[in-house]
Amino acid sequence: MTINIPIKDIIAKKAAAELFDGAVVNLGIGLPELVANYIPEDVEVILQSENGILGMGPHVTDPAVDHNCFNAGGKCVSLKPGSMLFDTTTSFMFIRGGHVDIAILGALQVDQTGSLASHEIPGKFIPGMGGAMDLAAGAKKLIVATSHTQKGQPKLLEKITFPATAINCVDTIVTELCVIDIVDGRFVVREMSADISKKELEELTAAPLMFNL
Amino acid sequence: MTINIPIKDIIAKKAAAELFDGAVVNLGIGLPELVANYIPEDVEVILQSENGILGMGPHVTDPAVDHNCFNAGGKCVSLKPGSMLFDTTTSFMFIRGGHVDIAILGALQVDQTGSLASHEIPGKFIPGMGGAMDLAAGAKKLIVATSHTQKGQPKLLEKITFPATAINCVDTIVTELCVIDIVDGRFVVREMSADISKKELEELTAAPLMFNL
Amino acid sequence: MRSKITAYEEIVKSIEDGMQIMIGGFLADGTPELLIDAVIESGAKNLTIIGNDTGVPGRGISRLIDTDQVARVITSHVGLNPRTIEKAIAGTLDLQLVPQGTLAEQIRCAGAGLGGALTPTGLGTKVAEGKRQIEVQGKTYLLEEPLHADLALLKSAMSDEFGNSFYEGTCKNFNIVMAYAADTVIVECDQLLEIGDLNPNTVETSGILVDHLIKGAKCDY
Amino acid sequence: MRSKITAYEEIVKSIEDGMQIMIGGFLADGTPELLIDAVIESGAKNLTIIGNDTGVPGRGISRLIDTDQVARVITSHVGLNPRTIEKAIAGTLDLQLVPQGTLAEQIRCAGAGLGGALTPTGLGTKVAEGKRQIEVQGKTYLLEEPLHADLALLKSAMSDEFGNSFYEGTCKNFNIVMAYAADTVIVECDQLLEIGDLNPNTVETSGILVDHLIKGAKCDY
Repeated sequence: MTINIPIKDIIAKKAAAELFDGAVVNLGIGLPELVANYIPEDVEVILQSENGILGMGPHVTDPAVDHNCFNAGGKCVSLKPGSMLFDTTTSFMFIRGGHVDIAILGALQVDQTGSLASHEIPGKFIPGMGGAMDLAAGAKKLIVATSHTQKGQPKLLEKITFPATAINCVDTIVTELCVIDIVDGRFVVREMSADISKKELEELTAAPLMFNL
Repeated sequence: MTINIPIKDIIAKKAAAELFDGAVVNLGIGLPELVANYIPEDVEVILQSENGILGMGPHVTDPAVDHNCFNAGGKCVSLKPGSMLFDTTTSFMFIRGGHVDIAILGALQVDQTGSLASHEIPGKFIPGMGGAMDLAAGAKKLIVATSHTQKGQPKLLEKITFPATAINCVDTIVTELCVIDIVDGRFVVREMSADISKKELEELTAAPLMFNL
Repeated sequence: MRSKITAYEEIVKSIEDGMQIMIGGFLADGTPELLIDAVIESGAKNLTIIGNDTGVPGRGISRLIDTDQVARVITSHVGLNPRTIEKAIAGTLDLQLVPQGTLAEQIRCAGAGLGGALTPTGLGTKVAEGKRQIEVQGKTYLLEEPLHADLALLKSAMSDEFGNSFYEGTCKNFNIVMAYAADTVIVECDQLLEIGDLNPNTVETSGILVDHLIKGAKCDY
Repeated sequence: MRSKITAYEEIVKSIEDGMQIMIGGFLADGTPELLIDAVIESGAKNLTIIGNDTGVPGRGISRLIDTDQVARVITSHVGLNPRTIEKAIAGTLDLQLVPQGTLAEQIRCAGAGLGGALTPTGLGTKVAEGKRQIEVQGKTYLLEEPLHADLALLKSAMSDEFGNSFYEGTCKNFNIVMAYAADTVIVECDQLLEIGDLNPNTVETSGILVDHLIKGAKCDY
C-alpha cells in the first residue's frame, strides 16, 4: 500500500535526517521551512531566523501569542526556552561568521561544482536574494533541498545557467529521489529511493553521477 | 587679592566654557576629566565614556552605588536619567561615526597643522593610545586641553616631534594662558589671560601666533 | 535632555522630493506605519528607499510603491510584494538588490565612520560586478561601500522623550543600525515613556541619534 | 539545549602553551578573575593576550603579566599597569598597541566573517606603517585585518546553563564581541540561571557561541 505524500514533504523529511543534535540551523523560506516538521525526536536543533531569532519554535496561529516574533517568511512564531532576539547586523555576524552549522536552501538550479541558482530567472522572477547569498557564503554546511526536476527538466546540472546565488558552496543536495554529496566537483549519490534505478536517476540528472551507496 | 587655583582647574574651567547645551562630549582621562566639574549651570551636556556609557554622571565614592559602572579611568560613576550602556563596538560607532560632538583630550605636544601627540614619548612613556586616536579621527570637534608649557618648554609647536596621535584633527587648544583656534594651518588666539602680554605669549609658544581678540 | 516629540504636521513638512530614506522593518514587522502615512501625505516624489524588503501588499514600504512616490529601491528581497516586481520588470522602478547581510554592513559602515565592508558574500555572482576585490590573509573579499541616507524612519516598542528606544521581538531588525546612518532620524514609538523610565542596559538606540519622536498607534494594517 | 557547565580542573587542563587568548574587560571591570586563576594554574607559557588593556596591579590581565606567562600583548592601553610598561621597555614583553576602536573592529571582523575594517583612525601615525590604504568615496582608510583567537575568556553578570549571557553596566565592553571571534569560548558568570530564565531580548551572547561555563565568585581582587 502506498500513501500519497506530497513531494515537498518527502524532501523535507530526508533533509531533516541530515541534521545532527545541537546543530544551529537556518531554514530558507519555502520548502526548507517544512524541514522543521520532520526533525527526529532524538535530535534537538537550534533554529536561526535571519530576521532576528536563535531558538525559534513552531508557528503559532494565535497572533496574541508572541505578537512581535515572526519568522523570515513573515509567519508568527513562538520562541523556545533559551532563545535570543537580535538585530540584522548581529544576525549576519552569526551567519557570515560561521556560527550557523547548517543552512538549508531551495534551488532553481544547482551544479556539480556546488554553485547554486535560487533567486532569479532573468526578466521573470526577481524576488531578490534576501539572506541566501550570505547563508551560502557563511554557513559551515550548505544543504540544498529541491525537487529533482522542474516540469520534467533537470535542476541538477553540469553548470547553472541562471544567475548564481553563490559559487562552489553547496555540500549536499536532497531531492525526492536521492541524496547527493558534492565531492571534488562531482555529484556523488549517497542515498537513493527504492522506486528508481541508477539509469533512471541518470536520465533525470543533467550531469554525471557517481554512486557511493 | 589672588587665590591660588591649580593650573589644571583654570584650564578645565576654560575648556568647559567651550561646551554648548545638548552637546555629546567625551572627556579624556586626566586633565580633561576635570572639565566635568566646571560645566556652566545653563549648559547640559551628555557625557560619553568610551568603555560604554552615554549619560555619565558624577563620580560616586560609595562603591555599592552603581557597582558595575565605571568610567574610562576606572573610577566608579553614577548614571544620569536617560543614559545608555553599551559594548565597545557600539561605543566606537558613536565615536568614529561622528555622533560625538566634542572630544576634549590632553596633549604632550600640539602643532599649528592640528596634529596632536598625546600617547607616547619614545622609550619613556608608552601608555598606549586607548581611544584617543579614534576620538581624534571621529569627533566632530576636537579640543585639546593642556598646560601651555611643560617645565618651561613650549608644547604648542610648528611641528610635533613626538609620535602623532592624529594629524590635522585639532580644532581648538585651551591652555591656562589662552584659547587658540587652528585656522588654515595657523594658531589664531581667540582669548587671552589678562595677566600676560602678546609678546610674552609669543615667547612661550614655538610657532607664530595670529590674534583675533 | 531635550524632548524630541514632534507634531505629525511638522514631520510631513520635512519630507522632500528626491530624499534617500531608510525605513526599518522586515516584511513590515517593525516598520513605522504612521511615518509612512507622513511620507504619503507629504506627496514627496522621486524618493530612494532603503529597506530590507518592500513590505507586503497594504503594509509598510509597499504603500509607498503603490503611490508611485518611489523612483529607486535598495533592498534585499521583494518576493512578498508582487507590485514591486511588476514595476521593476516594467522599468518604472529602479530596483537594486543587495544581499541582506551586505546591506546591513553597508549601513553600519556609514553609521560607524568606516570606509566599507569586506565580505565574501556575492563573490562570483552579479553582485560582484564592477566592485573591487581585496585579498586579506589569503582570502578574497568584495569591497561594499558605505550607504548613508538623508532620513531614517524607525519604529520602536518603547521610547523615552529624549528618543532612547527599545525594539521588541523581531522588530529590532534594521531599526537599530539605521539610527546611526542618516542625517535626520525619526522614531515612531508604540509606547512613550518619561526620561529615566528605560533601563540603561536595555536601550538599543540612544536619544543622541534621534531628532524627532512621535507616538504611533498600535495598528492593524 | 546542552549545559555548558564545566569543572574548573577541566578548564585548567585545556589551556596550552602558545595560545592566543582574548580576555574581556576594561581595567579589569568585566574580566573573569577565576578564569585568570585557571590560566595561572595551567602554567601555560608563551601566551599572546588580546584585551583592551592589561588591567591594574593585582587585578585582571595584570596578574598574567606578573607570572611571566605572556610573551605578547595586543592591546589599546597599558597606562594603569606600570609592570607592562617596564617589561615592554626592557624588551621582555612584545607590546603591540592598537587604537581601541580598531581593536574592537578587528575582533568583530574575525567573528563576523569580514575581511577587515576600513578605518580613518591612525592615518598619518605609526599605526599606519606597513598597512594598505584604500580610498572609498573620496576618503582614505587604513585596512585593519581580522583578529582571531584560540580562546576567549569572558565575564558575565548572568548566564543560563546553555551559555546565554548578559553583561551589566560597563562590563559589556569587549566581552560581547570577543564571543564571536575565538575557537573556544569560556564564560565565567556571577549568577547562574536555568535555561529560559533570561529574557530573549536581553541576551547579549548566545549560548551557541559558548563552549564552557563556570560560576565565579563575586570577588574583591
